[in-house]
Amino acid sequence: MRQLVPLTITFCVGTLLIVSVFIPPLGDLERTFTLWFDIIAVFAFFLGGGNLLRVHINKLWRRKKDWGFSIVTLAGFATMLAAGLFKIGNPGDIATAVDAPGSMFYTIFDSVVVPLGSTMYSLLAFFVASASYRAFRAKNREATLLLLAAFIILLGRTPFGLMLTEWVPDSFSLLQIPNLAIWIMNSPNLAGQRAIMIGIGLGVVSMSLRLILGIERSYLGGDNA
Amino acid sequence: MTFHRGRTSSLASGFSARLIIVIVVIAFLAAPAMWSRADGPDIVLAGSDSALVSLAPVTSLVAADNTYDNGDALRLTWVPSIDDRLIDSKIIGYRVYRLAGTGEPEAIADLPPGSNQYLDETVLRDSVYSYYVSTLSERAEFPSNRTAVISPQREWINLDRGYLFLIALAIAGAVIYYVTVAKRGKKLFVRKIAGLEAIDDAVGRATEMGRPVLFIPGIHDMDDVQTLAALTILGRVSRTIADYESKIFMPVARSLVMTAGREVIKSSYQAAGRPDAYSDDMVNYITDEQFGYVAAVDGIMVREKPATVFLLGAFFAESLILAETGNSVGAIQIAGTARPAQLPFFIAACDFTLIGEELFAASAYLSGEPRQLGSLKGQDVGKVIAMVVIMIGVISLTFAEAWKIEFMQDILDRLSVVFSTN
Amino acid sequence: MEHFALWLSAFLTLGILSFLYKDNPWYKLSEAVFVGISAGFWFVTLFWDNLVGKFWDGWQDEPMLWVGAALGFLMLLRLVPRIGWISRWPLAFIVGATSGLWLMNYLASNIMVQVQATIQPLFSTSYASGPDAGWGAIVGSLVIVVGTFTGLVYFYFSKEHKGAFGATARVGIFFIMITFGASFGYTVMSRMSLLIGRIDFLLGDWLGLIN
Amino acid sequence: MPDVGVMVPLVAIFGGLIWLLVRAIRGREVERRVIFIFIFVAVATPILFPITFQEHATPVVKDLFDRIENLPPGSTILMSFDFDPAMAPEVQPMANALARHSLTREHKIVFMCLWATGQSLLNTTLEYVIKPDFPHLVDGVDFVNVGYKAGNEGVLNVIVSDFKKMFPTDVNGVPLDSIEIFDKVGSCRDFDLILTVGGGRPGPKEWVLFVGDPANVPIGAGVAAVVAPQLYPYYPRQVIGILGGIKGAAEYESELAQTHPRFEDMEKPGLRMMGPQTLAHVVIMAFIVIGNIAFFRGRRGRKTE
Repeated sequence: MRQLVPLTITFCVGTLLIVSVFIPPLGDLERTFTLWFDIIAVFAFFLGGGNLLRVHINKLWRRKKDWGFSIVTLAGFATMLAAGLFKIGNPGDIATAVDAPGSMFYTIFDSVVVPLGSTMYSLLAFFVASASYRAFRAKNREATLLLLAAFIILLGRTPFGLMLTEWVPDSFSLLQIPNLAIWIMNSPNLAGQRAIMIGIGLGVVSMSLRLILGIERSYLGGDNA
Repeated sequence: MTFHRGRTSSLASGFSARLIIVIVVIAFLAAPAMWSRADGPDIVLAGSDSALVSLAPVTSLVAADNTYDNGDALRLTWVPSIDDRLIDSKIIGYRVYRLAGTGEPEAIADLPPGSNQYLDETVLRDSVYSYYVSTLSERAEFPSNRTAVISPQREWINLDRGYLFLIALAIAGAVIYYVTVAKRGKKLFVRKIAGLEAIDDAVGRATEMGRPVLFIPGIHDMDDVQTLAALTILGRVSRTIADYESKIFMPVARSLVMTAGREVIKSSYQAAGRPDAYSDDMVNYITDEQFGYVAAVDGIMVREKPATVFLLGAFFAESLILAETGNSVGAIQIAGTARPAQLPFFIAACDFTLIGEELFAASAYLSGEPRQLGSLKGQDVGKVIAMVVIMIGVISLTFAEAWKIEFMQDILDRLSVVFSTN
Repeated sequence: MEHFALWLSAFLTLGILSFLYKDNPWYKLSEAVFVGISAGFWFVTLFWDNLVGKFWDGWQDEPMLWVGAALGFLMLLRLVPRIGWISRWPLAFIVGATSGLWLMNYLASNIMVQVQATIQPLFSTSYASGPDAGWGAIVGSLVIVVGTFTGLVYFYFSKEHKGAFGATARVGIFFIMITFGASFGYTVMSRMSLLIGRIDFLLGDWLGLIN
Repeated sequence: MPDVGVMVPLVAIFGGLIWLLVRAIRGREVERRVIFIFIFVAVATPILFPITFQEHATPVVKDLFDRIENLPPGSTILMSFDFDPAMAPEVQPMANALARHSLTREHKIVFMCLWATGQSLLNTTLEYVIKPDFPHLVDGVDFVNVGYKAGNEGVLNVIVSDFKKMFPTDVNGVPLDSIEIFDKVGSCRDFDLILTVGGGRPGPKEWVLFVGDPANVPIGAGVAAVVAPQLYPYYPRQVIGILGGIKGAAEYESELAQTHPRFEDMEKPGLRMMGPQTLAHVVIMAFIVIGNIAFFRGRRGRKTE
């Protein structure tokens, strides 16, 4: 019973959405269900946010390792809630958008979340370098192809690519590294992308069917729970 | 549960697969006859005289039901004013008027010169309307004849999507067919997938080292199929973890995923007969913010030093940040995503990577259950269909272009109709 | 105030960068700030956009939204241990909706569009211009067709990769590897510009070393 | 003439690389923090002490340049700013170079945005590029800013047949009907060229699908490096030229400076950023080579053990 109801819900909702593609009167269903999803997500946040509070208050209470940082997290969370829900410092009244420029909410976002986010993002530059050092090694044929393709593209994006191969006659201009780089992007790269994308499409169709038909129920605790 | 991986194959299943393909291909090529329709009104050039002072109105104005909708649109077509074809035309545009029932005319749209159609999506089903279109000059309007009254019709089936339906039926049908075949006890072969074979060892390693397993289900919410795929795999992985008595930790970026993840792990622990070992603390919500989440997970990685890291689901720029940090703490990493742009980073920094389709196949493969393996076989039929269509298309297009062979062009036209998506 | 925001930004930026050396209190502080503030930010955003914007302002026109709210409420029943299992119902709804929705979407956009895009002539007179004109274009279109075809063979699950089939699959994985190498190489470039942006901020906006 | 400030870090980088190479030949691996330091120095040095490289326009860039160069003076160009501040370091240099080039050829430009965040970046271009470089040009006569309209592809769908329906006035509230440029322009069909600068969605791809193809207007694109590969299939038929990433911007800037000497001394952020970019690329390539040497040495060492 505890599995039957969820499985039935999944089956009905999934089938309805598939069928709605072919039946115009059901065309609005997708939008309705998406709205429902958005609303459910807010309710879920009460659980998520509650969990965040619980974890950090617990850490603080028990004086676990690094409990001091929990104070910072809790303070940040509370400040943002207060600033946003009561629209502190918003130009105009409560009716203006919560993220109107000039509001406390917007200012904190702009001077804390934005720089932190883009710095975290910029760490990629370092990790790209360390990953290339380690991963691009001619261990076998596959790895060698990976290495060669990456190397040619990298060369093609620097002035050296042209310098190295400027002597190649124009009738073989494809072999000039910048052109070769573009060719690799447009042909073999595109082919691989296509195969991956078609495969993904089939994988999604098959997995969705398994879920809708209730064959796949590992997320409900497997077959005998 | 029995495992049939890597052993049996069968002649009969190969034959029926081929049969399905032949039938499907024939169906595609033959089907258009079944619902070919004549589109649009006949185009008749209006022979009205082009006066110098006044502008000619539009002609052949027809209001028709917009097909395959819920009865909420009407389509107008007309032949533009003959004056519209002059080089220094005095026409500045057209104005569409609508009369609802017996009411007053109401201007509903202004259109630029050269327009010859309009889709009115503001109508109600079961109401009647008629229309006329005025040709506009700087100073005056020159109305056309009114259309007959019409009311929008609701269609119950979208015949425009007939081919989409056929293709869906073919692929989904193949999946369901093999699921039933497998259910009847026929053994199906599925090849080894290295990344999935490694899961047991990876979890075992965590147990031996006494360190936790870290499971990252991507940064998208439950409305992404990749997250669902990650959760189905979580079901299998957490079952193994429960059996091995390892520890699992799963920080998430969405509250819904937290709830779902807890449900999955809890059920797995129950199924493994160790409900007491489960705790809600295994799954924690961090923050919805992409890089805030990444900052926290990076911190968890260097502090907890997990022995095994799973990175399965929807990943974006953070893929490499997470994978490199995991690598730096010496974890075995098994990654998988359906985002082609992020796969190279996982290939570079992880021990095993599930490439696209393998991510979605993983749970079925791990279950080893016949019906699930059957669905993988069904997927392969989809691949065969794709390959056959590509072959036929490429050959006919090449011949049609190079040697102008009409028959090939026909095949091609048919294929492009079949595979057009709207 | 603006001065304070600038210094705060710089302080947090350096805190995150310090992680590259090793985990340390400065990073932990930046992380704690980031997590707390961004979680609050998202809750507030969800609250105004979804709960107020989509539900509260919309239910008069669309009473069906109450079903969504009811499902959301069932989610909260997790907090009551005895009937917590009811929270599986909204989850089941979400699983069904996501599966149904994406099944058709992927079928159309990933399978049909990609298959159709692969259908191109192996050689044609129209390859007269562009960076890959001439024989590059001919080889190129051949490569696209062969690569897509063999790539699909690689993903084939229900046949052992042996013999001619295995060789084809191996060609397929070669193409996939070239794809990965190329995307990786290409992405390096835009990743660098992010770092350039941050260093520009530190050296220019903050320290004023760049004129 | 490179000064001491540049030479010291450069010598340090290349000296360091050679030292690591020697270590690699002996079969030693490099710790990742060492790689991080190299990347940081390689990026920071050219930012502090600008190093520029010579750039030649590749055909994809040259095609767009030639189109703007060869349009008869007085042609009308639509330019759309479809990006946000995060993307700006990469694509704003392109927008600036394209605007400079068009105005110096005496074309009329209509500026617009499909992204709300594009407005402030568009203002930056107007304020810091057009005002100082073309003080004689008049807003509303030589160029018009019609601003932003919400609706993404929907906006494109409308302006492809009727521009003024979506944008009845410019940002200052002046009706477009009273602006001379729009005497000739009723819809997107009437522009001689459309330039889109961006990289997300909506972006160049949507411009091609919703405007370029149906209205048969040439489109030129300036895009972030990550998106450029997705655009190549449209070149040269649907998109007449593409500036991809900082390199695309740098190529355009050097082509512009060569053809129009008055721009030789202008600020060239694309070329300036190519310095750190190139140096970082060189460092990464060097590490790939070093990594492979270390790997083969290490493998041989293991075999003999």
